Amino acid sequence: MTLNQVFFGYFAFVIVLTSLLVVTRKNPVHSVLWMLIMFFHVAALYLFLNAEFIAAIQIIVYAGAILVLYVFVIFLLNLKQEIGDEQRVGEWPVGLAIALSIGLLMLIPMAGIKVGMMGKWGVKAIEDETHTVALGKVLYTDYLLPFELASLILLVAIVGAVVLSKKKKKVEGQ
Amino acid sequence: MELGYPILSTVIFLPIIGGLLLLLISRANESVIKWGALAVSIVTFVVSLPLFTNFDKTTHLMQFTEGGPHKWIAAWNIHYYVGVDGISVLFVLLSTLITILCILISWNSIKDKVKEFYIALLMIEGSMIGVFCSLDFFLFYIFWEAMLIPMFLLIGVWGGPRRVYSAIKFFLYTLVGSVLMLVGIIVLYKQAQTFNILEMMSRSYPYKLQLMLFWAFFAAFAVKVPMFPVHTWLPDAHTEAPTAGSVILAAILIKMGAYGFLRFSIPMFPDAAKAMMPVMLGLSVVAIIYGGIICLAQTDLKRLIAYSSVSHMGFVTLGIFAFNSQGVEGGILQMINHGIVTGALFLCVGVIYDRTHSRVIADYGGLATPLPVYAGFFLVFTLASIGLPSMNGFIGEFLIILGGFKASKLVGVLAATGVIIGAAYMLWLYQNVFFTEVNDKVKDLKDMNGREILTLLPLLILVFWIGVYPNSFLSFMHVSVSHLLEKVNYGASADMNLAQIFIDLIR
Amino acid sequence: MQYPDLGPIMPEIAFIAAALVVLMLELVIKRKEAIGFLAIIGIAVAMFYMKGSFGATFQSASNPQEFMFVSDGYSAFFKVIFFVNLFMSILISLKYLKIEDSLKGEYFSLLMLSTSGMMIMASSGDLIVLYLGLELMAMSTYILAGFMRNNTRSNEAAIKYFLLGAFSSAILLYGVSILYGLTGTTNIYRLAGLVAAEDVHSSPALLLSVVMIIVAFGYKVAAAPFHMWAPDVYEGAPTSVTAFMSVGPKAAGFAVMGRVFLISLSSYKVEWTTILIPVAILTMAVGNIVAIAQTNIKRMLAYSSIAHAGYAMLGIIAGTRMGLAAMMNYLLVYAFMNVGAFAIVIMLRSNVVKGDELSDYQGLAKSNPLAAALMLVFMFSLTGIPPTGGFMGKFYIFMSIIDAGYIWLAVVSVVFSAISAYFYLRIVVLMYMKDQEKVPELSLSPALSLSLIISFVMVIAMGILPSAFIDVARVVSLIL
Amino acid sequence: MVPLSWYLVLSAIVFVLGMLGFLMRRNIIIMFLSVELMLNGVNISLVAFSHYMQDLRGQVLVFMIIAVAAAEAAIGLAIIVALFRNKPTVHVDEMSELRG
Amino acid sequence: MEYYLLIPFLPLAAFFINILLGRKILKTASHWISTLAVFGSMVIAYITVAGVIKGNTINADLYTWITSGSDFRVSVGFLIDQLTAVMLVVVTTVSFLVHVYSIGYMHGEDGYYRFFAFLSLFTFSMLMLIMSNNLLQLYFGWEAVGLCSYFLIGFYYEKKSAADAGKKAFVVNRFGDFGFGLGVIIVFLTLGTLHYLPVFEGIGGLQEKTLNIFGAQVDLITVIALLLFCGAVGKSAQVPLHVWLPDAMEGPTPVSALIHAATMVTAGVFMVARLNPIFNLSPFAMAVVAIVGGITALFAATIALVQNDIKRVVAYSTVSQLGYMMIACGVGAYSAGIFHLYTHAFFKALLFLAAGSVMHAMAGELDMQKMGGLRKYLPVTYWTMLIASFSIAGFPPLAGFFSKDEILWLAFNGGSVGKVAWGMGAVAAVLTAFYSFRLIYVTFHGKFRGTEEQRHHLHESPKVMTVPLIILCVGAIASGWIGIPQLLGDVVGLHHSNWFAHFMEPVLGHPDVHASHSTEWAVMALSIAIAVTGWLVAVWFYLRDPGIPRRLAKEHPFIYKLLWNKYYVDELYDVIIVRASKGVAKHIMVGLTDSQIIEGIVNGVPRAIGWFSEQLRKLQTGVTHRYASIMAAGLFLAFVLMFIKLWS
Repeated sequence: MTLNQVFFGYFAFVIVLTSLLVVTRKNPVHSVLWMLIMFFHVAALYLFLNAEFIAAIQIIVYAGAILVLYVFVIFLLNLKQEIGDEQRVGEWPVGLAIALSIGLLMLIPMAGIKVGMMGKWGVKAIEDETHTVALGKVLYTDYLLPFELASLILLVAIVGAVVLSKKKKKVEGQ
Repeated sequence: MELGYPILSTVIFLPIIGGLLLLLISRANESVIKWGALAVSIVTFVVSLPLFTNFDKTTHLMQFTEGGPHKWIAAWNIHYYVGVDGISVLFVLLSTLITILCILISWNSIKDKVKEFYIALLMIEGSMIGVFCSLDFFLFYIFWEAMLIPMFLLIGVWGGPRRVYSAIKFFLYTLVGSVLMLVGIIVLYKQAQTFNILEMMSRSYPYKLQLMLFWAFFAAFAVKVPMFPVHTWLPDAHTEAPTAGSVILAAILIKMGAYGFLRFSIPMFPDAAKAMMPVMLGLSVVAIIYGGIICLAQTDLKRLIAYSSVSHMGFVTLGIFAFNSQGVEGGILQMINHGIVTGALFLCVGVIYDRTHSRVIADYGGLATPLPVYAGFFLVFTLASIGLPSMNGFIGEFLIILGGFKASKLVGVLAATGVIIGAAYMLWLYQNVFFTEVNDKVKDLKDMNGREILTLLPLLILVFWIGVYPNSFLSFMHVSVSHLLEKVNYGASADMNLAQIFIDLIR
Repeated sequence: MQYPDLGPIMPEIAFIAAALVVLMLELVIKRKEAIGFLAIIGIAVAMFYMKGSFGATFQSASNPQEFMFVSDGYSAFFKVIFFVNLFMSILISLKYLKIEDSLKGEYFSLLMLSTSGMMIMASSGDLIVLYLGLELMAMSTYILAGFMRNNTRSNEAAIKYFLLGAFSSAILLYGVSILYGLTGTTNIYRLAGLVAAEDVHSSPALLLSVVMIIVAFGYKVAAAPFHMWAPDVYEGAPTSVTAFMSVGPKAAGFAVMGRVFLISLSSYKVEWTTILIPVAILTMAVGNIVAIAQTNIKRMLAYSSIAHAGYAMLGIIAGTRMGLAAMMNYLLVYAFMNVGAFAIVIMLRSNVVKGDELSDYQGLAKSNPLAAALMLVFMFSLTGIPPTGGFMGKFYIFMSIIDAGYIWLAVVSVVFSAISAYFYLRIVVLMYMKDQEKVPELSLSPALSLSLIISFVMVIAMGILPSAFIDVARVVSLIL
Repeated sequence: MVPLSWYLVLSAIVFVLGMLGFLMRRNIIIMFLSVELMLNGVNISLVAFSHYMQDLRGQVLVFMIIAVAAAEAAIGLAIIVALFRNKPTVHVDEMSELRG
Repeated sequence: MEYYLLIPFLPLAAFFINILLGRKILKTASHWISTLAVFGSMVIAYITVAGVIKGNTINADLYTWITSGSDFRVSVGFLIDQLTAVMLVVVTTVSFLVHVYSIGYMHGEDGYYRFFAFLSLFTFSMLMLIMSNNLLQLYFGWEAVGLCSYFLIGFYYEKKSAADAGKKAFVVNRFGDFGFGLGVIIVFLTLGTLHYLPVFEGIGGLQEKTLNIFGAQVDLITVIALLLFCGAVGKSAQVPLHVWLPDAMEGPTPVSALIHAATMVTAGVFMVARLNPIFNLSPFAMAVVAIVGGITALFAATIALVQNDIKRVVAYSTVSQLGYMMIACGVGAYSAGIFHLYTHAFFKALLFLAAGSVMHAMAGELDMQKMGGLRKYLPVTYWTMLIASFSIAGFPPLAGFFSKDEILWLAFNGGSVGKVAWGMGAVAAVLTAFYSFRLIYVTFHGKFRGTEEQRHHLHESPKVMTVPLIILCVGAIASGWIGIPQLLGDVVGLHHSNWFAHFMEPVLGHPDVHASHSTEWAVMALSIAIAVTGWLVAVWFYLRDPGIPRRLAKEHPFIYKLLWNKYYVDELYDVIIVRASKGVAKHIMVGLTDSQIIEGIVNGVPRAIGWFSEQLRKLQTGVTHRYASIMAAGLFLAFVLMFIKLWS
């Protein structure tokens, strides 16, 4: 077993463990925190896969922005009382069974995948340009359209957030 | 043949356009609407008359055809193509005539949503005629289905107490049947690559396909006829519909099923039709007897007549599937006859229903005393329904039984029993309504007025016209029917040496 | 560095620009109806550019094979459907939102952004673009569903739609990732050749991927058993949004289904039909059968829309050019008739009457014969009775499916079609054959009337003179 | 060298755990988190594929997914906030006014 | 101009005039139209008959009635030969007399115009029947007379029994027509035509042909003959379809006289005679005809013994006499049958009209037990009726004697079947004499047993009624003289002994007689003895010792009840046909198949779908997890399906 594999084993173990904790903790705040740990480990895995930029945004965007948003909302909603309630839906065994069977069915095909054709961005090519530059090049040439679209989606998100969470207007004209 | 105007399109679309024009008339002007509808229907009838006078009886080809090469939906090779032959021409005339009578009989009885009523009626007329004229299968199907909508409304809006149930039942029953036909049509199209009926007929199809398609079409046509196990919509629909609705149902609409058999099932799937002959004959006989006997237990005037339709239409299908010229011609003539007679009977019931608002036989009795003229009319139609010689029913039934007997002795014998049963229930009905002591409820009723007499008179004349000189109608069919039978590969040779064949059959 | 040719994508650019303008102007314009009008101008502008965008792809300079965006007749046809849907939805919204006290400028820009998402989906040449278009459309629709934010039902609709939508996107992404892993590309057209390769074709992972993609698309078009959200969301969302949602995202879903299944996975047809056929049957069954028990018209129309998804799916299953044309034609008819029906539903919503219970329709023929007559036409069209467009649509679908050899499937679907008559007829029965208890006060507006006129005329026109529409659909279905 | 299949199995496990959470938990926020888990599962496989195929497309997709996830979180949380104002609960099974 | 066309069409015109104008315009003057029309056709008929006697038979088509296919062609046409001529005389004469009689009898009735209209229509139909030259037109007339009979029986339609009787007559006849119609069809199918002459020519070629009926090979001609005979059984009220005729007495008496005695009911006999070339070729069918005739003669006579209703007695006597005619046809003595038909028309019409006269006097009373001693009040009626009774009983030299004697004689000669028939006929003859005189004695002799009011009302009928009685009485006496047996020689001076048989020979042929003159004398003597016996018994029972009948009834209650209830045939039919079919209709068809089975499916499927819909609806709980789980389950199932597909 190479060192790489040992490290992978560690990260994988932590990722799975924290994932499990995320979906089982009663207190949403705890879940968010376990998730944070998981995100760091995922980012570390990305580093293994020569994807430094992705690892960075995993931490910056996911951990830094999204999760913080979650925490805000959780505090905003003040869910103290809810924590004491039953956390699983009544039919949870059904959900469990279905999810596990899907998981079982997925494992074998997933493990057996043979990758398709090779691209030109080998480790060497990326290291030559650094990952950020490489990804940037691709993003701004071939993937310009998706990139722009992503911005549009973010715009929608802004508009949506404003529209939906604005406080009730004082009734007009009365 | 040159008429100066496209006669069939005019006859189809005049009522439809007339109906649309009625939309423009204000709801308040009821009398304008009525007179307008009447005018449209009369003009349509007059316009359709050249079909009778100018028809060339010496050819089996389609006549008065229009729009042959003109494509309607090019992508699917669909044409607007109409025409009539000896089989269909009489139904067009019957439709135009019956509509006038329907408008007349509804004159005072429809008081609610008057405008919609007459529009619906004219729409039905247009689509009915369209069904009989279409030479494109797709066009045919459009008219066939389009008719459901106004008919559904006619039953459901202006009908009796259980109208909603009956209307939905009618609609679903017929829809289920016709969607299966739709699949059949498409499968046929896949084979023939055209919807042109004449071209479809000129091809031959593999036996298995024929069989499959025969049953697909059977679903649609048998429900419409209605044949035995799928007849139960008919009593409800006939009973609950307003008079005009019952008349149209009885006189025209249920003919479409039998017409469909003649126009499509038999010429397109001759082998399957021949193979299925015993089944069809069997179902027809069951319908004749079952429909007849069940009449004996009816307590509702319209329901009884409705069940009698089942029996009479059994004769029609029997004749058609006997596959000999007597049977088929008798069948066609019987369709006309049944249209006239049952239509007239429903008109008659409408006359009395307007006065009493009751359909229960027990509410009547002794009507002949206060309403002698009415009794006379009803009597004539009753007797025509029984099939008395010199009236139209006899000619049709005799030819059918003759044809049926030729096809199968047992079937002929059983069908003939229908004649006995028919006499029993119709006379029972007549007796209970018109004879015996005068019921207090009907003592002071007024006899028919001029409008009502005018409504029934044309049918009365037709009853005797067909009965005494049926040739003026039968002559339309000869060539077309013999052509049809040649197609079934049965007619021509069988007819020429019929006695010999029968003796061979006897052995 | 070469500047890419923006020609193919000009309609989208113009349209999105219009959406942004609308979003900005909302801040200054007080009369919100004017914003609706602006949105319509946006449609007109986009339509103007669409003329020049035919038959081209938007691609990067570096790799001509890696185009992201296809502007062909197929997508153009769908864009027309989206525009029709948007246009009609705007027309029916104006009065309704006023009554609901939710008339805000963002509403129109969100409708437009959602529509641009659909346009991108229809035109996507790459799974990445497809995903983003889908998300753009979906996110806007989530917001629209919850637009009446003070209404718990609207909130509930939004949350359900959102949760399940996110769930299905995750599944889609997993499918896409496997496809990517197996082939090394995400381009829809290049996938076609790669999937056909022996070792990819026989890989069980491909099955996994296809199933996941079917599930995700099935969710978007509300096909059973992934339809469960639809009735709840349709009922809870503002009625005008329901009208919008029941046509647009569905059509967009079919657009991408057509492209992905018939191009990328065309060599895998035997396998995906194995799933799609049961799904289609189940969809028709659930849609038509459960609709019978409904008492709320929006809910009933939701089930009806599920059922219609089943019919449209038959076009995909046929897998031929004809099937595709049939599906497109069907969706166009469906846009008109469904929005028309919703227009009537909206018409019944007044300050006093909620208007979405079936019993509200009682006696409509008496109090408002015209509205009843229009509803009658729409109902019969949805049932598929000639001479309405609905019939022609269904006919084409059945024709294509039979042409492809699935006669039994056609029989099954016509039977369901007959069953559907039962609940559509119920509306007609209520309108025409029941006595009225209260006189429903209709909220008419010129815009609403216009939308009704358009849908009525189109439904009839497509029934009587379908040739033009069919020919277009046939021509543009040339992608195969 | 770590084989690709390890990453893929890991991604599948994370994905399924996310699904598990989604199907079992009644708290909306945790359901959101579960979706994020599922997306992370997808991301792991995409980055792994990308690496092993020496192709950046997968990473572009991951980039997009992260952006969309952010947007999704914003909208989703906004919806929750709006909902919570009208009905103070985060339990999704209590939101079943619409049914049948 | 074919003047003979006026014979049927004059009455038809009268019918139309009366039915259209009678109610509002003609009213009580309606009889003029009809009577004149019938008189006109009678005159023309006589002229035509004179022509026939000279040998000018007519066979001409008027127009083609029905064509179908290349082979089916039937015309409306007329055949006037010797047989038709006899019928013409009978029909027009009796019809005319009845018309005249009805003027008095029906005076003041509601629907006076209607009565005459239908009487004219009947005359028309009957004439069409006898003048037809093909089977289908015969069938037309056949049904049309039935129809008129229906109307006229139900003339007093407000009385339920009258309406019922009319319906019964029609429906029972339909049973017969059922067979008749099938017979016509088989004739067409085997011979390709329905016109008499070609049929008669072609029928010979069918000998030895058989028909396969459920596997059994049956002689074709026998089948045809028997089916055609079914019609005759119905129309001529032969056992077992005789039940309608006694009930038909609900109609006005002139109708009974015309339709149910003289003309329509004899149509069956006419038809068998007309189609004799067919029957002649089937000995079996002939035997059936003879035996049915014999049974009918005997059966009806026994019933007539105990009936009290004056018209019913006469009606049963009619049935019985029709049986005689059938016996004649069955033994091949068609001309004898027709001869009896012809004489019977006179004396039976007379009996009915006289009975009508009695009723007229008794204000509608029909029960003989309430009459008695009417002789002095109704002398004309009494005497004419008495003569008619002697005639029917077969007293020489009255008309009935010759015709009946000829039948019995020829039956006696007709082989073993004929012998049996003769036996039955002879017994029936005794009974005939007995009940005929019973009628006379109970009605006209003894004391009046009616109410005081009735006695007050008793009076002889007006001239318009009695004159026809007298004319018919002349017929009852003298009409037989044209057929005096050869044995007695040419008594009347017609240049031919048994002129009638000679006249009919071209059409009907004549049976071979091999017996000696002495046998014939013996049989004739026996006939007379029989008649006298019957008469004497009646005299003894009803004039000498009126207690006997009641004692007999007491001693043999079973037989009495059986006869009184007409052998329970009506009740039997009621159970096995009327009730059974109504029961089937009500309980099985309406109650089970239609409402339960077919409607069960028709309504059950939607109901099942509705139920299913409700169940599926419950799946939609509104809980998001449920939806997600179902989605995921769908995903899972799709996987499984795919894998199964892949590895199968």
